[in-house]
Amino acid sequence: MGVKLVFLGRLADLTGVAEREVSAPLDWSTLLDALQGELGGWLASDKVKLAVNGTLLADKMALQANDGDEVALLPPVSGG
Amino acid sequence: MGVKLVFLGRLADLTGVAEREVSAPLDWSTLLDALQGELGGWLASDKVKLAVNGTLLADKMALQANDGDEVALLPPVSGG
Amino acid sequence: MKDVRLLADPFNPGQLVGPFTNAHPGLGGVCTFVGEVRGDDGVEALELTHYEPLTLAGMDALADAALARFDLMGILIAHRVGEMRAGEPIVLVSAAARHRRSAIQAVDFAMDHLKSDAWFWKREKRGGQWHWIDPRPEDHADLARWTS
Amino acid sequence: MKDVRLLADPFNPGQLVGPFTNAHPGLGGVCTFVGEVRGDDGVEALELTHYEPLTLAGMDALADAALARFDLMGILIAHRVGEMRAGEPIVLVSAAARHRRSAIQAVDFAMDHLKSDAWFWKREKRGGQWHWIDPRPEDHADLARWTS
Repeated sequence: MGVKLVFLGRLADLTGVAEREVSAPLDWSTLLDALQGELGGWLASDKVKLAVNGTLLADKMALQANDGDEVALLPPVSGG
Repeated sequence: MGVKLVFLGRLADLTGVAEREVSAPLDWSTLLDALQGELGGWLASDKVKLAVNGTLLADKMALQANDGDEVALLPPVSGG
Repeated sequence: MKDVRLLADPFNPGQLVGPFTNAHPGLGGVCTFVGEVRGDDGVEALELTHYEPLTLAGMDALADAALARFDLMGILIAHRVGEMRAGEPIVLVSAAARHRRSAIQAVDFAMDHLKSDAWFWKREKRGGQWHWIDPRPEDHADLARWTS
Repeated sequence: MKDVRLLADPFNPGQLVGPFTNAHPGLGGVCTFVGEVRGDDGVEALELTHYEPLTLAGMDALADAALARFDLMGILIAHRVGEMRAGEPIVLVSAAARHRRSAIQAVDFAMDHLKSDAWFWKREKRGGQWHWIDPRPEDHADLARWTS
Protein backbone atom coordinates (compact mmCIF):
# COMPACT_ATOMS: atom_id res chain seq x y z
CA MET A 1 0.00 0.00 0.00
CA GLY A 2 2.95 2.39 0.40
CA VAL A 3 2.98 5.88 1.90
CA LYS A 4 0.42 8.54 0.95
CA LEU A 5 1.89 11.99 0.33
CA VAL A 6 -0.48 14.96 0.70
CA PHE A 7 0.54 18.26 -0.92
CA LEU A 8 -0.96 21.41 0.56
CA GLY A 9 -1.22 24.95 -0.78
CA ARG A 10 1.21 25.90 -3.52
CA LEU A 11 3.03 22.58 -3.25
CA ALA A 12 0.00 20.96 -4.90
CA ASP A 13 0.38 23.42 -7.78
CA LEU A 14 4.01 22.37 -8.22
CA THR A 15 3.32 18.65 -8.22
CA GLY A 16 0.05 19.04 -10.12
CA VAL A 17 -1.69 16.65 -7.72
CA ALA A 18 -3.10 16.87 -4.19
CA GLU A 19 -1.98 13.39 -3.23
CA ARG A 20 0.44 10.74 -4.42
CA GLU A 21 1.41 7.23 -3.36
CA VAL A 22 5.11 6.38 -2.95
CA SER A 23 6.68 3.15 -1.84
CA ALA A 24 7.49 2.46 1.79
CA PRO A 25 9.59 2.85 3.83
CA LEU A 26 10.11 6.57 3.37
CA ASP A 27 12.73 8.70 5.09
CA TRP A 28 14.02 12.22 4.50
CA SER A 29 16.56 11.27 1.85
CA THR A 30 14.16 9.12 -0.16
CA LEU A 31 11.56 11.91 0.04
CA LEU A 32 14.11 14.41 -1.25
CA ASP A 33 15.04 12.07 -4.10
CA ALA A 34 11.39 11.59 -5.00
CA LEU A 35 10.32 15.23 -5.00
CA GLN A 36 13.29 17.54 -5.42
CA GLY A 37 12.72 17.80 -9.14
CA GLU A 38 9.18 19.05 -8.72
CA LEU A 39 9.41 21.03 -5.48
CA GLY A 40 12.92 22.43 -5.91
CA GLY A 41 14.12 24.44 -2.92
CA TRP A 42 10.74 24.32 -1.18
CA LEU A 43 11.21 20.88 0.29
CA ALA A 44 14.45 21.70 2.10
CA SER A 45 13.28 25.18 3.10
CA ASP A 46 12.63 25.85 6.78
CA LYS A 47 9.22 27.13 5.74
CA VAL A 48 7.94 23.72 4.68
CA LYS A 49 6.95 21.37 7.48
CA LEU A 50 6.00 17.71 7.52
CA ALA A 51 3.29 15.88 9.43
CA VAL A 52 3.02 12.11 9.74
CA ASN A 53 -0.49 10.84 10.37
CA GLY A 54 -1.57 14.29 11.58
CA THR A 55 1.38 14.86 13.91
CA LEU A 56 3.80 17.63 13.02
CA LEU A 57 7.48 16.67 12.94
CA ALA A 58 9.73 18.92 15.00
CA ASP A 59 12.64 17.84 12.79
CA LYS A 60 11.56 16.83 9.32
CA MET A 61 14.88 15.15 8.63
CA ALA A 62 13.83 12.57 11.22
CA LEU A 63 11.02 11.43 8.90
CA GLN A 64 10.29 7.70 9.10
CA ALA A 65 7.11 6.59 7.35
CA ASN A 66 5.90 3.07 6.70
CA ASP A 67 3.18 1.26 4.81
CA GLY A 68 -0.19 2.97 5.35
CA ASP A 69 1.24 6.18 6.78
CA GLU A 70 0.14 9.60 5.54
CA VAL A 71 2.81 12.28 5.13
CA ALA A 72 1.58 15.85 4.63
CA LEU A 73 3.84 18.50 3.10
CA LEU A 74 2.86 21.85 4.57
CA PRO A 75 3.98 25.17 3.08
CA PRO A 76 3.57 28.44 5.05
CA VAL A 77 0.00 29.01 6.11
CA SER A 78 -2.32 31.94 5.60
CA GLY A 79 -5.83 32.17 6.85
CA GLY A 80 -8.45 34.46 8.32
CA MET B 1 -40.75 81.15 34.60
CA GLY B 2 -37.52 80.88 36.60
CA VAL B 3 -34.71 78.33 36.20
CA LYS B 4 -35.36 74.60 35.94
CA LEU B 5 -33.00 72.46 38.03
CA VAL B 6 -32.56 68.83 36.95
CA PHE B 7 -31.17 66.34 39.50
CA LEU B 8 -29.46 63.25 38.11
CA GLY B 9 -28.54 59.95 39.72
CA ARG B 10 -28.26 59.93 43.49
CA LEU B 11 -28.81 63.68 43.70
CA ALA B 12 -32.46 63.04 42.80
CA ASP B 13 -32.64 60.65 45.75
CA LEU B 14 -31.36 63.37 48.07
CA THR B 15 -33.77 66.03 46.86
CA GLY B 16 -36.61 63.58 46.43
CA VAL B 17 -37.48 65.08 43.04
CA ALA B 18 -36.04 64.84 39.52
CA GLU B 19 -36.68 68.50 38.71
CA ARG B 20 -37.40 71.73 40.54
CA GLU B 21 -38.09 75.33 39.57
CA VAL B 22 -36.12 78.10 41.29
CA SER B 23 -36.28 81.84 40.71
CA ALA B 24 -33.97 83.58 38.26
CA PRO B 25 -31.31 84.80 38.05
CA LEU B 26 -29.27 81.95 39.52
CA ASP B 27 -25.55 81.96 40.22
CA TRP B 28 -23.25 79.68 42.20
CA SER B 29 -23.88 81.29 45.56
CA THR B 30 -27.66 81.34 45.21
CA LEU B 31 -27.57 77.69 44.07
CA LEU B 32 -25.51 76.76 47.12
CA ASP B 33 -27.95 78.61 49.38
CA ALA B 34 -30.90 76.86 47.79
CA LEU B 35 -29.57 73.29 47.90
CA GLN B 36 -26.83 72.93 50.49
CA GLY B 37 -29.29 71.67 53.08
CA GLU B 38 -30.42 68.81 50.88
CA LEU B 39 -27.26 67.97 48.93
CA GLY B 40 -24.71 68.65 51.67
CA GLY B 41 -21.11 68.28 50.52
CA TRP B 42 -22.10 66.87 47.12
CA LEU B 43 -22.80 70.23 45.55
CA ALA B 44 -19.37 71.69 46.27
CA SER B 45 -17.56 68.42 45.52
CA ASP B 46 -15.35 68.27 42.44
CA LYS B 47 -17.28 65.16 41.45
CA VAL B 48 -20.52 67.02 40.79
CA LYS B 49 -20.67 68.96 37.53
CA LEU B 50 -23.17 71.46 36.18
CA ALA B 51 -24.58 71.85 32.70
CA VAL B 52 -26.58 74.86 31.51
CA ASN B 53 -28.94 74.13 28.63
CA GLY B 54 -26.98 70.98 27.78
CA THR B 55 -23.54 72.58 27.90
CA LEU B 56 -21.16 71.46 30.60
CA LEU B 57 -19.59 74.23 32.68
CA ALA B 58 -15.80 74.00 32.93
CA ASP B 59 -16.03 76.01 36.16
CA LYS B 60 -19.30 75.53 37.95
CA MET B 61 -18.69 78.58 40.14
CA ALA B 62 -19.10 80.65 36.96
CA LEU B 63 -22.77 79.60 36.82
CA GLN B 64 -25.10 82.28 35.44
CA ALA B 65 -28.61 81.11 34.64
CA ASN B 66 -31.60 83.21 33.67
CA ASP B 67 -35.31 82.84 33.11
CA GLY B 68 -36.04 79.73 31.03
CA ASP B 69 -32.60 78.14 31.45
CA GLU B 70 -32.17 74.52 32.48
CA VAL B 71 -29.41 73.68 34.97
CA ALA B 72 -28.51 70.00 35.35
CA LEU B 73 -26.69 68.73 38.46
CA LEU B 74 -24.56 65.78 37.43
CA PRO B 75 -23.01 63.37 39.93
CA PRO B 76 -20.30 60.89 38.87
CA VAL B 77 -21.44 58.70 36.01
CA SER B 78 -21.51 54.95 35.61
CA GLY B 79 -22.69 53.10 32.59
CA GLY B 80 -22.13 50.11 30.37
CA MET C 1 -21.67 55.25 8.51
CA LYS C 2 -22.28 56.51 12.03
CA ASP C 3 -25.31 55.18 13.87
CA VAL C 4 -25.85 56.22 17.49
CA ARG C 5 -28.96 55.30 19.44
CA LEU C 6 -30.46 55.58 22.89
CA LEU C 7 -33.04 52.84 23.26
CA ALA C 8 -35.85 52.91 25.80
CA ASP C 9 -37.02 49.38 24.97
CA PRO C 10 -35.38 45.94 24.80
CA PHE C 11 -33.46 45.31 21.60
CA ASN C 12 -32.21 42.32 19.64
CA PRO C 13 -28.48 42.67 18.84
CA GLY C 14 -28.77 40.70 15.62
CA GLN C 15 -31.39 43.08 14.30
CA LEU C 16 -28.96 45.96 14.66
CA VAL C 17 -25.76 44.21 13.54
CA GLY C 18 -27.22 42.60 10.42
CA PRO C 19 -28.27 45.84 8.70
CA PHE C 20 -25.11 47.60 9.95
CA THR C 21 -22.94 44.90 8.34
CA ASN C 22 -24.92 44.98 5.12
CA ALA C 23 -24.51 48.77 4.96
CA HIS C 24 -20.75 48.34 4.43
CA PRO C 25 -20.12 46.30 1.29
CA GLY C 26 -16.43 45.55 0.82
CA LEU C 27 -15.68 45.41 4.53
CA GLY C 28 -13.03 43.07 5.88
CA GLY C 29 -14.62 42.50 9.24
CA VAL C 30 -17.08 43.59 11.87
CA CYS C 31 -16.34 43.47 15.57
CA THR C 32 -19.30 43.64 17.93
CA PHE C 33 -19.54 43.78 21.68
CA VAL C 34 -22.88 43.19 23.35
CA GLY C 35 -23.11 43.81 27.09
CA GLU C 36 -25.92 42.23 29.05
CA VAL C 37 -27.28 42.83 32.51
CA ARG C 38 -25.50 40.28 34.71
CA GLY C 39 -27.69 38.27 37.03
CA ASP C 40 -25.27 38.15 39.96
CA ASP C 41 -25.57 39.04 43.65
CA GLY C 42 -29.33 38.72 43.68
CA VAL C 43 -29.81 41.68 41.37
CA GLU C 44 -33.54 41.98 40.65
CA ALA C 45 -33.37 44.89 38.24
CA LEU C 46 -31.05 47.53 36.89
CA GLU C 47 -31.99 51.08 35.96
CA LEU C 48 -30.05 53.43 33.76
CA THR C 49 -30.84 57.13 33.96
CA HIS C 50 -29.61 59.49 31.28
CA TYR C 51 -29.77 63.22 30.66
CA GLU C 52 -30.92 63.61 27.10
CA PRO C 53 -29.09 66.87 26.19
CA LEU C 54 -25.73 65.40 27.24
CA THR C 55 -26.03 61.65 26.86
CA LEU C 56 -26.83 61.32 23.17
CA ALA C 57 -24.49 64.19 22.23
CA GLY C 58 -21.72 62.49 24.21
CA MET C 59 -22.28 59.15 22.47
CA ASP C 60 -22.23 60.93 19.13
CA ALA C 61 -18.93 62.61 20.01
CA LEU C 62 -17.56 59.23 21.09
CA ALA C 63 -18.51 57.73 17.72
CA ASP C 64 -16.74 60.63 15.99
CA ALA C 65 -13.66 60.11 18.14
CA ALA C 66 -13.55 56.40 17.22
CA LEU C 67 -13.97 57.20 13.51
CA ALA C 68 -11.14 59.73 13.74
CA ARG C 69 -8.81 57.47 15.70
CA PHE C 70 -9.24 54.12 13.92
CA ASP C 71 -9.42 53.19 10.26
CA LEU C 72 -13.13 52.38 10.20
CA MET C 73 -15.83 52.17 7.59
CA GLY C 74 -18.54 52.67 10.18
CA ILE C 75 -19.53 52.47 13.82
CA LEU C 76 -22.76 51.66 15.59
CA ILE C 77 -23.29 52.56 19.24
CA ALA C 78 -26.57 51.65 20.91
CA HIS C 79 -27.32 51.95 24.62
CA ARG C 80 -30.39 51.04 26.63
CA VAL C 81 -31.89 53.38 29.19
CA GLY C 82 -34.64 52.69 31.67
CA GLU C 83 -35.26 49.61 33.79
CA MET C 84 -33.81 46.27 32.69
CA ARG C 85 -33.66 42.70 33.99
CA ALA C 86 -30.83 40.15 34.01
CA GLY C 87 -30.00 38.83 30.56
CA GLU C 88 -31.25 41.87 28.67
CA PRO C 89 -28.77 43.55 26.30
CA ILE C 90 -27.75 46.92 27.70
CA VAL C 91 -25.10 48.12 25.25
CA LEU C 92 -23.97 47.26 21.75
CA VAL C 93 -20.97 48.57 19.83
CA SER C 94 -20.19 47.40 16.30
CA ALA C 95 -17.29 48.60 14.20
CA ALA C 96 -16.79 47.77 10.54
CA ALA C 97 -13.35 48.07 8.98
CA ARG C 98 -11.22 46.78 6.17
CA HIS C 99 -8.81 45.18 8.65
CA ARG C 100 -9.69 43.35 11.81
CA ARG C 101 -7.57 45.12 14.39
CA SER C 102 -9.05 48.54 13.63
CA ALA C 103 -12.51 47.11 14.26
CA ILE C 104 -11.50 45.29 17.46
CA GLN C 105 -9.64 48.28 18.88
CA ALA C 106 -12.48 50.67 18.10
CA VAL C 107 -14.89 48.46 20.04
CA ASP C 108 -12.46 48.25 22.96
CA PHE C 109 -12.07 52.05 22.90
CA ALA C 110 -15.78 52.79 22.69
CA MET C 111 -16.69 50.33 25.44
CA ASP C 112 -14.11 51.76 27.84
CA HIS C 113 -15.55 55.22 27.32
CA LEU C 114 -19.17 54.12 27.61
CA LYS C 115 -18.34 52.30 30.82
CA SER C 116 -16.94 55.19 32.82
CA ASP C 117 -17.00 58.32 30.67
CA ALA C 118 -20.55 58.59 29.35
CA TRP C 119 -23.55 60.32 30.87
CA PHE C 120 -25.32 57.39 32.46
CA TRP C 121 -26.23 56.75 36.07
CA LYS C 122 -26.75 53.15 37.03
CA ARG C 123 -28.50 51.63 40.00
CA GLU C 124 -29.37 48.06 40.91
CA LYS C 125 -32.28 46.71 42.89
CA ARG C 126 -31.31 44.07 45.46
CA GLY C 127 -33.68 42.83 48.15
CA GLY C 128 -36.21 45.39 46.98
CA GLN C 129 -33.77 48.30 47.52
CA TRP C 130 -32.09 50.45 44.88
CA HIS C 131 -28.31 50.96 45.12
CA TRP C 132 -26.27 53.37 42.97
CA ILE C 133 -23.33 51.72 41.22
CA ASP C 134 -19.97 53.42 40.70
CA PRO C 135 -17.48 52.49 37.98
CA ARG C 136 -14.92 49.93 39.16
CA PRO C 137 -11.29 51.07 39.56
CA GLU C 138 -10.46 48.80 36.60
CA ASP C 139 -12.87 50.81 34.48
CA HIS C 140 -10.92 54.01 35.14
CA ALA C 141 -7.65 52.20 34.45
CA ASP C 142 -9.04 50.80 31.19
CA LEU C 143 -10.10 54.28 30.12
CA ALA C 144 -6.71 55.77 30.93
CA ARG C 145 -5.11 53.48 28.33
CA TRP C 146 -6.47 55.71 25.55
CA THR C 147 -5.20 59.07 26.77
CA SER C 148 -1.89 59.03 24.98
CA MET D 1 -18.55 26.03 26.44
CA LYS D 2 -16.11 25.39 23.62
CA ASP D 3 -17.51 25.24 20.11
CA VAL D 4 -15.06 24.83 17.20
CA ARG D 5 -16.21 24.30 13.63
CA LEU D 6 -14.87 23.96 10.13
CA LEU D 7 -17.66 24.89 7.73
CA ALA D 8 -17.72 23.85 4.09
CA ASP D 9 -20.83 25.92 3.28
CA PRO D 10 -21.82 29.58 3.71
CA PHE D 11 -22.95 30.47 7.22
CA ASN D 12 -25.01 33.18 8.85
CA PRO D 13 -23.11 34.74 11.79
CA GLY D 14 -26.29 35.53 13.71
CA GLN D 15 -27.35 31.91 13.62
CA LEU D 16 -24.14 30.94 15.41
CA VAL D 17 -23.88 33.88 17.84
CA GLY D 18 -27.49 33.76 19.03
CA PRO D 19 -27.39 30.20 20.40
CA PHE D 20 -23.84 30.72 21.70
CA THR D 21 -24.99 33.77 23.69
CA ASN D 22 -28.05 31.96 25.01
CA ALA D 23 -25.87 29.07 26.15
CA HIS D 24 -24.21 31.33 28.76
CA PRO D 25 -26.82 32.70 31.14
CA GLY D 26 -25.35 35.22 33.56
CA LEU D 27 -22.75 36.49 31.12
CA GLY D 28 -21.64 40.11 31.21
CA GLY D 29 -20.85 40.41 27.53
CA VAL D 30 -20.13 38.74 24.24
CA CYS D 31 -17.53 39.98 21.80
CA THR D 32 -17.75 38.74 18.24
CA PHE D 33 -15.57 39.26 15.22
CA VAL D 34 -16.82 38.28 11.80
CA GLY D 35 -14.37 38.41 8.91
CA GLU D 36 -15.69 38.60 5.40
CA VAL D 37 -14.07 38.09 2.03
CA ARG D 38 -13.09 41.58 0.88
CA GLY D 39 -14.07 42.53 -2.62
CA ASP D 40 -10.94 44.51 -3.46
CA ASP D 41 -8.41 44.40 -6.29
CA GLY D 42 -10.78 42.65 -8.65
CA VAL D 43 -10.86 39.47 -6.57
CA GLU D 44 -13.29 37.07 -8.20
CA ALA D 45 -13.09 34.29 -5.65
CA LEU D 46 -11.12 33.11 -2.68
CA GLU D 47 -10.31 29.52 -1.79
CA LEU D 48 -9.23 28.20 1.57
CA THR D 49 -7.59 24.80 1.69
CA HIS D 50 -7.22 22.97 4.98
CA TYR D 51 -5.67 19.70 6.11
CA GLU D 52 -8.28 18.03 8.23
CA PRO D 53 -5.99 16.17 10.69
CA LEU D 54 -4.18 19.39 11.64
CA THR D 55 -6.61 22.22 10.98
CA LEU D 56 -9.48 21.31 13.27
CA ALA D 57 -7.14 20.02 16.00
CA GLY D 58 -5.22 23.31 15.80
CA MET D 59 -8.40 25.38 16.12
CA ASP D 60 -9.42 23.27 19.09
CA ALA D 61 -6.04 23.86 20.75
CA LEU D 62 -6.41 27.59 20.05
CA ALA D 63 -9.81 27.61 21.76
CA ASP D 64 -8.26 25.83 24.75
CA ALA D 65 -5.43 28.37 24.86
CA ALA D 66 -7.92 31.26 24.88
CA LEU D 67 -9.97 29.62 27.65
CA ALA D 68 -6.80 29.13 29.70
CA ARG D 69 -5.47 32.64 29.14
CA PHE D 70 -8.60 34.77 29.56
CA ASP D 71 -11.41 34.69 32.09
CA LEU D 72 -14.07 33.34 29.72
CA MET D 73 -17.35 31.52 30.05
CA GLY D 74 -17.10 30.18 26.52
CA ILE D 75 -15.59 30.54 23.09
CA LEU D 76 -16.86 29.83 19.59
CA ILE D 77 -14.48 29.56 16.64
CA ALA D 78 -15.91 28.87 13.20
CA HIS D 79 -13.94 28.99 9.96
CA ARG D 80 -15.03 28.49 6.37
CA VAL D 81 -13.09 26.32 3.97
CA GLY D 82 -13.59 25.90 0.24
CA GLU D 83 -14.33 28.51 -2.38
CA MET D 84 -15.95 31.79 -1.36
CA ARG D 85 -17.02 35.04 -3.00
CA ALA D 86 -16.71 38.66 -1.83
CA GLY D 87 -19.02 39.48 1.06
CA GLU D 88 -19.24 35.93 2.39
CA PRO D 89 -18.30 35.41 6.05
CA ILE D 90 -15.04 33.50 6.28
CA VAL D 91 -14.33 33.44 10.01
CA LEU D 92 -16.24 34.04 13.22
CA VAL D 93 -14.92 34.19 16.77
CA SER D 94 -17.22 34.85 19.73
CA ALA D 95 -16.13 35.00 23.35
CA ALA D 96 -18.50 35.19 26.30
CA ALA D 97 -17.27 36.49 29.65
CA ARG D 98 -18.41 38.11 32.84
CA HIS D 99 -16.35 41.23 32.06
CA ARG D 100 -15.96 42.89 28.70
CA ARG D 101 -12.19 43.13 28.37
CA SER D 102 -11.67 39.37 28.75
CA ALA D 103 -14.11 38.81 25.88
CA ILE D 104 -12.56 41.50 23.66
CA GLN D 105 -9.00 40.35 24.30
CA ALA D 106 -9.85 36.71 23.68
CA VAL D 107 -11.29 37.61 20.27
CA ASP D 108 -8.22 39.69 19.44
CA PHE D 109 -5.97 36.78 20.50
CA ALA D 110 -7.88 34.13 18.58
CA MET D 111 -8.09 36.23 15.41
CA ASP D 112 -4.35 36.94 15.42
CA HIS D 113 -3.65 33.22 15.65
CA LEU D 114 -6.19 32.23 13.02
CA LYS D 115 -4.75 34.83 10.68
CA SER D 116 -1.17 33.64 10.57
CA ASP D 117 -0.80 30.61 12.83
CA ALA D 118 -3.55 28.21 11.76
CA TRP D 119 -3.47 25.48 9.13
CA PHE D 120 -5.12 27.26 6.23
CA TRP D 121 -3.83 28.03 2.77
CA LYS D 122 -5.49 30.88 0.99
CA ARG D 123 -5.54 31.79 -2.67
CA GLU D 124 -7.42 34.42 -4.64
CA LYS D 125 -8.66 34.36 -8.20
CA ARG D 126 -7.97 37.56 -10.14
CA GLY D 127 -8.38 37.84 -13.88
CA GLY D 128 -9.18 34.15 -13.99
CA GLN D 129 -5.86 33.21 -12.35
CA TRP D 130 -5.32 31.82 -8.86
CA HIS D 131 -2.69 33.50 -6.64
CA TRP D 132 -1.49 32.20 -3.26
CA ILE D 133 -1.74 34.76 -0.46
CA ASP D 134 0.83 35.10 2.31
CA PRO D 135 0.17 36.63 5.72
CA ARG D 136 0.99 40.36 5.83
CA PRO D 137 4.00 41.48 7.93
CA GLU D 138 1.46 43.18 10.24
CA ASP D 139 -0.14 39.78 10.84
CA HIS D 140 3.12 38.36 12.16
CA ALA D 141 3.66 41.47 14.30
CA ASP D 142 0.12 41.17 15.69
CA LEU D 143 0.74 37.54 16.58
CA ALA D 144 4.03 38.33 18.31
CA ARG D 145 2.15 40.50 20.83
CA TRP D 146 0.88 37.38 22.58
CA THR D 147 4.18 35.58 23.11
CA SER D 148 4.98 36.96 26.51
